Amino acid sequence: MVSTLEDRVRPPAAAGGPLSTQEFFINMGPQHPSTHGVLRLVLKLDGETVREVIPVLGYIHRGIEKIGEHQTYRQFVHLSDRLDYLSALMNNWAVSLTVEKAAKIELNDRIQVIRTIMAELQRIQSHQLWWGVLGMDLGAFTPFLYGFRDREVLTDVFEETMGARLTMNYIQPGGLMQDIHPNFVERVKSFLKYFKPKLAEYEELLGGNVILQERLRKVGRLEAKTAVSMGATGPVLRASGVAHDLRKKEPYGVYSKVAFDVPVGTMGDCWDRYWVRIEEMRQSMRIVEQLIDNIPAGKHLLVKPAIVIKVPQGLYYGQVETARGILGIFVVADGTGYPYRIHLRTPNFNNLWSITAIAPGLRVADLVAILSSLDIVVPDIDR
Amino acid sequence: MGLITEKLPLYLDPVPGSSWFLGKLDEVINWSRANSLWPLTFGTSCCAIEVMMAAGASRHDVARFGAEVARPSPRQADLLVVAGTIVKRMAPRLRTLYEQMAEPRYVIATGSCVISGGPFIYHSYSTLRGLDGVVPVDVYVPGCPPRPEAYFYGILTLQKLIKEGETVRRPGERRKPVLAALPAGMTVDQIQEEMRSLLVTEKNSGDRRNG
Amino acid sequence: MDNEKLLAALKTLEPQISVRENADRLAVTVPCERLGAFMSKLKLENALRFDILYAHTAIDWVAENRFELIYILSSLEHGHSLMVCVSIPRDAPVAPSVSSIWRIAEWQEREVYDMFGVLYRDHPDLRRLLLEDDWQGFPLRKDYKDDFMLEKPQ
Amino acid sequence: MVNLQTSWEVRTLSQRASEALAGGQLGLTTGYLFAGLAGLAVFLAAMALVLVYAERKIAAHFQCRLGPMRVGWHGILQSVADSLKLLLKEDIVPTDADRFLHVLAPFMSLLAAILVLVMLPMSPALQVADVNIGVLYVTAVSGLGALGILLGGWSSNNKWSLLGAMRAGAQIISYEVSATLSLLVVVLFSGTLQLSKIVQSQADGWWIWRAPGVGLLAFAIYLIASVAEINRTPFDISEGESELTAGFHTEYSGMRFAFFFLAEFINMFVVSALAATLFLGGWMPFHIGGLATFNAAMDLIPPGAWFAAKSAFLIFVIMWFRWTFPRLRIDQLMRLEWKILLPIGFVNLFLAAMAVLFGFYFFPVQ
Repeated sequence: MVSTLEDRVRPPAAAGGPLSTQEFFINMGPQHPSTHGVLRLVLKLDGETVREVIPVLGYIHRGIEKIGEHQTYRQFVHLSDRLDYLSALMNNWAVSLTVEKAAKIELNDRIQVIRTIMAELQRIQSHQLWWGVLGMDLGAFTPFLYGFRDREVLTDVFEETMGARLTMNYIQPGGLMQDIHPNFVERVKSFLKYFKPKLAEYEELLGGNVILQERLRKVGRLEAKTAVSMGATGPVLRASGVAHDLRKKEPYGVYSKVAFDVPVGTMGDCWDRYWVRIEEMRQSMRIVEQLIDNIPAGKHLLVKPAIVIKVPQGLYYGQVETARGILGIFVVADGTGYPYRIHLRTPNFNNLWSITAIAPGLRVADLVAILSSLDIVVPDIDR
Repeated sequence: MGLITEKLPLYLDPVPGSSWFLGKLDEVINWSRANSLWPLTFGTSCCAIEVMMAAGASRHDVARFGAEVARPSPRQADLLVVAGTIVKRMAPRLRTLYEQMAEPRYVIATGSCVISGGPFIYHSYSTLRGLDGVVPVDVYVPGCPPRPEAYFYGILTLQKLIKEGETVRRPGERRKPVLAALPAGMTVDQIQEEMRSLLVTEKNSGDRRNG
Repeated sequence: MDNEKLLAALKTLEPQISVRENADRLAVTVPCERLGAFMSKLKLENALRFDILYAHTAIDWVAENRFELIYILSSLEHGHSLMVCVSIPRDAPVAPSVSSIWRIAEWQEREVYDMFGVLYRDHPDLRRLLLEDDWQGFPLRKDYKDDFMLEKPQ
Repeated sequence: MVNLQTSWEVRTLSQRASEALAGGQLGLTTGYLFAGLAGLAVFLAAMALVLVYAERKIAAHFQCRLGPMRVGWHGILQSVADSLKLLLKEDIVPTDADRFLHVLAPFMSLLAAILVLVMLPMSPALQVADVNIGVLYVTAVSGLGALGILLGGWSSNNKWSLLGAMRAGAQIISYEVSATLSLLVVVLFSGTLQLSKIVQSQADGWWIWRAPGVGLLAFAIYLIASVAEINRTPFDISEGESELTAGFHTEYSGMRFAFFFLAEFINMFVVSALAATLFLGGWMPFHIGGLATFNAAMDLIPPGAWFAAKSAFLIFVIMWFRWTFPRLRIDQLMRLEWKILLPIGFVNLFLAAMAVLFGFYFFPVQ
């Protein structure tokens, strides 16, 4: 009943005849430049053509769910940073959201607005990095540096308020770690002004390139039905034509009060995934623009910092739309300050699975494009 | 090339005045090794973003130190930057990567996870608590994740070590690992000693913040 | 569909279900042997159409000597969501696989097998997902112990 | 029109050596030979160092950063440090590799690049050898580079290397066809295969604009095809980092890897220099037929400088490509060659033949 990887990766017997070809297995990863970390894909290749992809996970499985059982809810926030570190704030928010819902903590408008602004800024930041890395994976190194150049501007904004560049640990159950920095509003505005022309430049440099379009268009098509069945969420699902965005469907924060569109693809190919993310950056800027001028006054933390938050007994599931899809936090509480069990439904874990459906029949080079367009963060898959 | 680094000193040793020449040769070789640290494209988690990516990007630009030529193949790399958590399953693979690198090879361990296990020390059944058991580490760069500037300090420390340490006669000899954020001439043991004494005085003097 | 209507609809599908208390959304407990049929109805029934399986995991109730399998379902079309719970004995943890209904379940069930040792009937490729194939024990069980793990000093 | 055949007399090193031999001056003969060899070696090393440094600096400035800064003034000693380190690094031959071929392959690659270099007319006085089938020789010898890459990938006994080598083989051989076709256009116009004569034939204007349209088109095709031949972005699929780890040289380390590295940069120079020679007049100054004063003014700049400037410009263009474009996929690469470049090349060659036949180009040879 239970099998092992060796059973799966038996090389096929060579066919007879002097000029017969043979399929072979090859390891892509755990150390490979385009698997974005320590993901391992076992490929069954027929020449350059991929016949089968077997993802092998666990090269960065740290056992966060087990550690989480021994951490208070507030302490768990800092572990959530280290899941998908490119959307650390949104991960913080997911934990906070679930705990607040369970412990029935009501938040004021200031906290909600700041959280929303931060989450959208981080969405932009995450997509900037993705854009650069996509270019690098497809052989153009320069976009990577342009993406990072603009990302640094945003990193500075975060650093000023939160004191950290990557793992911020900022949003916590009951509010925010610190209040925003006095310069925050000004700097965000100047960032928006700076980044708008840059986004147009992005599209000129990479999006308008014939080679890039050749590499992405009609490559790695993911049908809407398959995408849903495979549990894909976020830009991957939306590129397949399903307008499922938690910010619209189950609004949290102040998303119900702001106007924004959900970009939806038609083909579900890599180009659609590219386009959806570029458009999402634009929509995120639109959201921030609406909120940045009227951040309401109020306290930034409603629960005393020293208190261990106790969550009443029960099963709670809260989810947030991160830059890569839906992050769900499933908490089994037993009435103490520690969760009895905590399960993380991570977006990348579910998004990656769809590669087994779309990669067969394509080339090795397409596999790189697909991985890039799925925007994988491996620690988020392995937890 | 074994000819210069291994055979040459043996042949030259009996010749009078050769030690001056070998010393100069040492200097030149170590200078070239220190200034051309090509890292392996390898990152496991958060630290990779800061140390491999942001450090190489326009703002910080690790290329200034000649360390931007990231090689995807371990055969051509000089520097293994272990950026991010190493778990039980990855450890043998990391060792393989290290074995595949050509001498002289150096290891920089960045981030709390590879120094001690970081936030995953307790109750984790798979996270390794420190990298020292897997590969010999030359320089540690603390931080969670360390800033790119901290990584630069690590690189500069390693450059200094190479310039001082390695000789033609003893190629690739390992030294005791160094914590990058330490002042020159200070060891980890000294720091720990100091911490202990600080803790004692803190207890004795009551609340230090007020007094 | 609000929760009462949903529950009524579910009751007509499968009379043996009971409501599981203490959950933040509608949660029903299904007997293990009825799970497969119930789940495929949830997906196929036009009025319900639970087409996305957000999460599947298990809880180790070690004191009661049982595992509770949790399926968190949602319908993109109708917008309602549901938690399905199944109790299986801890010493013979076998459950039917739902990977033929939602393809993502194949991975999620592999993860539950990896972490809890729950065996799934009719699973196409049941093997460890995150840990090595030769790993001993199932780490997310409450009674899991190994020499490597460090307890937090008090 | 000035008679340029006499004013631009070419004396290659091999010619001088044989003249000295005929005159009985054996010392002078060996002197010339050694000068040729040593000059070539120094030139190779210097060229590689300069090009590697230039590549890193140019890339850095494209990407809003500084590039090497710490080793010497603005990092000019960076490539010296790199090459010294690479030479002294441990040399690994994998256990299961075919030892002999594994060792041979990098030399093969480098050799092909050097052999072409021998033939390049850098200035009237600076050319090692000049045979009357120069163009044929260059196209034939540069094909050896593909052999080096194929051997290297195959002998490494690594699947990624093999994939990279197979890609490189298919790619280089395909694009050789287009490159040669566009070289033939110039051969048709100048009526010779000898490289120095081709340069001399451009005394009234470079072929890129003297042959209306076809010259420019041939130049464009040659540039694309030759960038593909030397495996640089957007055609670097054989060593595409993000796909094949390091492609055919995945298993190479230390000195042997440095040779592949060196060959890549020498090849880049060779390709640019060849394009400059055939299409941009080589060492010939910028002339417009009939404007004697203008031409004389242009002649004040030494021919070597003209050659260097033209090659440097083309090298810069190739680097520009690399830091701008993404990479093509293998099947798209093949489609580009066989379905687009090759037909255009044939039509272009036909048009060129017509132009030559009817004397329809600027400043026809008297």
